[in-house]
Amino acid sequence: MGKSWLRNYVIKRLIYSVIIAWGILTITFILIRVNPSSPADEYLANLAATGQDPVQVKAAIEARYGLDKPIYEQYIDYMGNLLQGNLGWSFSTSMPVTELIKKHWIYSFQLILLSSLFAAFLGILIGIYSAVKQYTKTDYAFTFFSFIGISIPNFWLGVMLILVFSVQLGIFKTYYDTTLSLFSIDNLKALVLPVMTLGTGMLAGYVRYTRSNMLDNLRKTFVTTARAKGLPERTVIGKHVFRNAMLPLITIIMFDLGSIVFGGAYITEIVFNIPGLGQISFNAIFANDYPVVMAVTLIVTFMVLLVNLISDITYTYLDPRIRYD
Amino acid sequence: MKNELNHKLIQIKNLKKYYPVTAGLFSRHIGDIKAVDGVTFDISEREIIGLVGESGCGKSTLGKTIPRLEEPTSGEILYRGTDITKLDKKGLRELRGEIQIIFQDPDASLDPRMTVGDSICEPLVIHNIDNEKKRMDRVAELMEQVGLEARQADLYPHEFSGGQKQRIGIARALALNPKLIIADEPVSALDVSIQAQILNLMMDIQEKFGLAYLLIAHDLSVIRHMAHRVAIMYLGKIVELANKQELFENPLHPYTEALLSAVPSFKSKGKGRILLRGDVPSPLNPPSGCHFHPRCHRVLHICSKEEPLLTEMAQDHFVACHLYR
Amino acid sequence: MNNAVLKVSNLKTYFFTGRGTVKAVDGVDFELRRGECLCLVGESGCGKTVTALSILRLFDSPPGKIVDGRVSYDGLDLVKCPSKRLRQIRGKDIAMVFQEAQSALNPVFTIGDQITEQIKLHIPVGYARAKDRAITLLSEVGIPSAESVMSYNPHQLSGGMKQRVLIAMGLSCDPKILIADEPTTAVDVTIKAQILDIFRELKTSRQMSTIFITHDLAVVAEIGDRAVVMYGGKDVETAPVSEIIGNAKHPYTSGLIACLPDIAKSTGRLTSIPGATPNPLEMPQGCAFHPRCPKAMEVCSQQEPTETTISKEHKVNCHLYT
Amino acid sequence: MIKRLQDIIKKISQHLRLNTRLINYYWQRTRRNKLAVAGLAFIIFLVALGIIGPLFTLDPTEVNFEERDMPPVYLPSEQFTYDIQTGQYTTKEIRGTWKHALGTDSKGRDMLAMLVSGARISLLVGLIATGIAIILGTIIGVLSAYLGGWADNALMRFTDVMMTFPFFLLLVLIVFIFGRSLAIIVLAIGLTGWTGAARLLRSESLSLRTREFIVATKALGASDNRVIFRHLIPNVISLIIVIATLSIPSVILAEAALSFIGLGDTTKTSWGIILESGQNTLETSPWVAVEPGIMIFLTVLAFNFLGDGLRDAFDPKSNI
Repeated sequence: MGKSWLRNYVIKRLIYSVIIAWGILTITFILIRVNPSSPADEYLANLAATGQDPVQVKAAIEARYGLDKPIYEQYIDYMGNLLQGNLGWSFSTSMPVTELIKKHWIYSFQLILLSSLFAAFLGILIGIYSAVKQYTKTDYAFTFFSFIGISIPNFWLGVMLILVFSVQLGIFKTYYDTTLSLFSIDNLKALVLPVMTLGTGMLAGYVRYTRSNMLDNLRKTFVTTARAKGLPERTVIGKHVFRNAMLPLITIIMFDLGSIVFGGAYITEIVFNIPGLGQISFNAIFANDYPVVMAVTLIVTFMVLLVNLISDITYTYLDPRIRYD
Repeated sequence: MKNELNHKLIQIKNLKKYYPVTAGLFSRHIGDIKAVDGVTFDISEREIIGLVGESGCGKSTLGKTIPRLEEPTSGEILYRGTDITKLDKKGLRELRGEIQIIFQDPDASLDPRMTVGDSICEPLVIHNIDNEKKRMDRVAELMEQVGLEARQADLYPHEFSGGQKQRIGIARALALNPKLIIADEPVSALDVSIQAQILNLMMDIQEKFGLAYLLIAHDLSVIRHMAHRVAIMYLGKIVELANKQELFENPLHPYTEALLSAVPSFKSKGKGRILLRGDVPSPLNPPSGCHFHPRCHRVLHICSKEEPLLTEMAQDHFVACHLYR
Repeated sequence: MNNAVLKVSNLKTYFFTGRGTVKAVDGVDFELRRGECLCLVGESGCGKTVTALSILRLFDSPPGKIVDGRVSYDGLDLVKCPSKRLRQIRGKDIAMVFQEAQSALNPVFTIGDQITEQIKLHIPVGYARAKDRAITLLSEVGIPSAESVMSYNPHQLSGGMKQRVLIAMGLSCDPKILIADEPTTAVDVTIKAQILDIFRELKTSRQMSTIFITHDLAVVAEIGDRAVVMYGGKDVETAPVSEIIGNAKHPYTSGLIACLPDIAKSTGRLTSIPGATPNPLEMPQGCAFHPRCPKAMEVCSQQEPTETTISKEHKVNCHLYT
Repeated sequence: MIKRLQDIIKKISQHLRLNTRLINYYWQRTRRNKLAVAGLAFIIFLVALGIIGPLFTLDPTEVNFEERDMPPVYLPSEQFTYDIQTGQYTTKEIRGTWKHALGTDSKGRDMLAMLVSGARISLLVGLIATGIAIILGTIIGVLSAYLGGWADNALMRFTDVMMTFPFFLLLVLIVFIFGRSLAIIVLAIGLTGWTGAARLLRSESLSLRTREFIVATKALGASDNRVIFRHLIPNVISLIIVIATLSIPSVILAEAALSFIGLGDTTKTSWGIILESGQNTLETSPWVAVEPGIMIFLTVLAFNFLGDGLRDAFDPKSNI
């Protein structure tokens, strides 16, 4: 019964995810295509100097990218191509969108991965410590700092970090150096400030979530049972309490992983000039380069849905209560 | 007394309440939880009828189905001859003044954001009885009748103890001069010394206002003090129904016997107790034939095959058991 | 006296909360004798559960703290002994069974994990032996197909079954003392009878000393040897159960007995104790029971009563008898 | 619709007036949390600053190149100047004047005046956008819970889509396409930020619907209207207040982030706009970026403190 239940559940969720992704793509498509300006405008500015007839040029460009067709036809074309795995052609960079993404995804990926690991690891540790030492000075201090962490605007934090560590102290560069090889110490060093910028808010959030979840579970009777068995406090906290407190944390960490891609990471990439997906989609919006915007939206949505699915499945494995419902 | 009992207040005929259960990819209907499964009995004017059963036997659902707080699946509920199940919205509203409920958890049954005076007054407002001034007088009168002071009307529920909150619930139920009060485990959430106060109060107001009670309980000792007649319920069905004296002195159904002997008492010291095997089965998948047969200490061959019907064995003593065919 | 296995004297456990000090246990004395079932009786908030938790120092600290008293077990004062030593006693010498089996079992571990964890902690055996022992224990408390239940998670069992699992867990290291905190309160009547039967069985088969906490005097009458009646954080009357039922001295005890709806007799109004249990933050002066007491005298509101000996086995804290 | 809304507001205010004692009770509980009180005090100070502050400060839009890049009084700054005649760089220490206590930006505008008028704008943005989001969220959440069935399903699936949407990308798209005016920004944040409130209010209403006091009211013969307006809404108001308090800071942050990446309304001096302009002169006059950042940070912190304190005060289980 358990197995077929899980299969049904995954199928249900996948169908559901496809529908959500489709909804999001459609909204994005409509939003971006109601925009009166055209990607051809960019060319026109350059071509005006060469003396060609702007009207003709515009028409030619629009015809080449299929922009002269009615919007519903463009929509059908786009969806048709998408189903064949074709993400289209980027107008502003003159390359296939797939190529563009292949070139840039790694920068976002490393930033997000490192920030999440940093935040989750440290946040959970501090959260547990704070909960176990509830009502002590250390706990109050951690709680206070976690408030500061969630309240500090991350773009401002980035600017302040640059101001102190790069401008004043000269320890780090003020921007991210793309010439560094990905798996090098220098690259890690270059990522310290961006990871701190993106990670601080997450870290503070995890401290708060971990602490309150640990406290909730510390009050439960099964903790008293565990202590009454004679278990050492380490086992009581590390095994009985943490295993229960971890469950909601998984959902939150996973949700963050999905949603920060376009909250904090976006701005962090701009502050430190990191050429990740956030940066290119930002440029694409300004250049009316809708295939890129659509592609990035698609990727982010896909990531969010995938991560949610993974977190739900993990949850059912870790929490036996859900498995049979 | 005898004479008054002959006026039927409520007649319930073959009442059923099923909750559908769904599963699988397309939420297929795979069965029903038969919470109330063909119940027939009646309540006379001024009668206290006890409804006894263990958790999950459907006694609370039955209580909520009578004033249609749960829509019945099928069957008839006649209130002084009119079928409640066929009433329209307006008729139902009027009826609900006549039938009131007292809940188990006095804490949950009062709106925490309303003063208790407003809570007691609310039925008068809903049914548009009296003007503001007269309503306040009535609230004061009701509060005194249940042993509270009128000046406490401005307090909020969190300022009262559990027993006092239950008194407030009773005052609210009395406001519309109902004919029937359904009391769903009215004292089981209270301390022992408070239980007696509330039970005495309930007996006083029953006599004073000529009420009928449907007293739902999991424990026969409370019923013994209060009820005129007793119905025993097991997995959605009534298995025995008799006058109190008759039922306690001459229990026929093996389940009733077991229930009677299970109650701890000062004298018995657990001697001669009938111990039932196992737990109450799931109402989604009840055992075949007589639902009680897997736990029965006097089980016959036929019990697993055929369902016994509720039949009158002695005068006004009904039992559903193959032992008495 | 020398057959006392546990002696609690002048135990005081206070909780220091933001709104004031709650004197949950305020000077409790009793002893538990070898092989007996001692009942702690009282209503909610009387301090019976905190008393039990205090024996093994299991209450939350902070805010709770034992401010005074001794718990003597095996030549040791459990109030002051190092926590490492106390942990060796917990679960091994003194085991506890809690009221709500639903929340007393960890939802994310299997029944087998939770029982064998305790066995392996105190007895030097391997997993296989621990598992065998757990299965034996589960069948002993009446769980059918104990072997498959081992791999179940708590939510797959009914309330009665969970309560049995808890009892099996308590018994798993052959404790000398079992403390059971309202094990029959959250279950149905027929299950309650089954659980009481298990306890009665245990008493004869294992000769175990049990502290049984309950609010139900009928349960006390059924399985208790001696009882300690508690009110407002204090023990008000200590006597053999037959004395408590038949010859109660404290007005609170007799009130409790009188107001119990007994299945054996019918009819009439119940006697009731007026008023409500006191707010633990505002305990009445003098005897905590005096505002509800039908026999209250002037001295009751001013002075706390001290222990009076009625007979060798019967002690009461009430001004009526001084 | 509007009449219904007026009705709701009338009923709510009537309820609130009746319940001054209840409000007092919750105030007493909130008061025990010192951080929450500090947060509230700072918010009151900010509101006062936003309302009457501009009367006492200089004109925040007045450009004066004579007095550009003046440091604040607390931070003397060194200025490099290139002398055209001698062709030499000279270093000169300049000190702030009390006329421009918090310094000036690269156009010589007074920082204090800009921050004070920024308080007004940022608070307004926070309040209005949160208002839109909360009203939308409440309507959708409570409706969804109360209607149930396919309506609930449709509303919740729509909420899911909106929730999965990369929030900031959507914001950037909307603001880029429809123009960088403050009105558009506020609308965009309000129209995209209601999903969390809707979810929370739906689940809260669902759990309230089965609570015994709601069943008891139905048993008295109360109409759906009465149940919703006299019992359901008053009981979710505390949750609404908490959600609102905690979403104001995220709105302020979102507006500042938009301004920061160059999508702000440059005709209004919000804190985000000042911060963005300060980013270019980070090396010469860092205070232009530091000061608005501190204001944003303190405001967000104050709302978070207050929201957290209110949540504890409203939670019947918490023992404060």
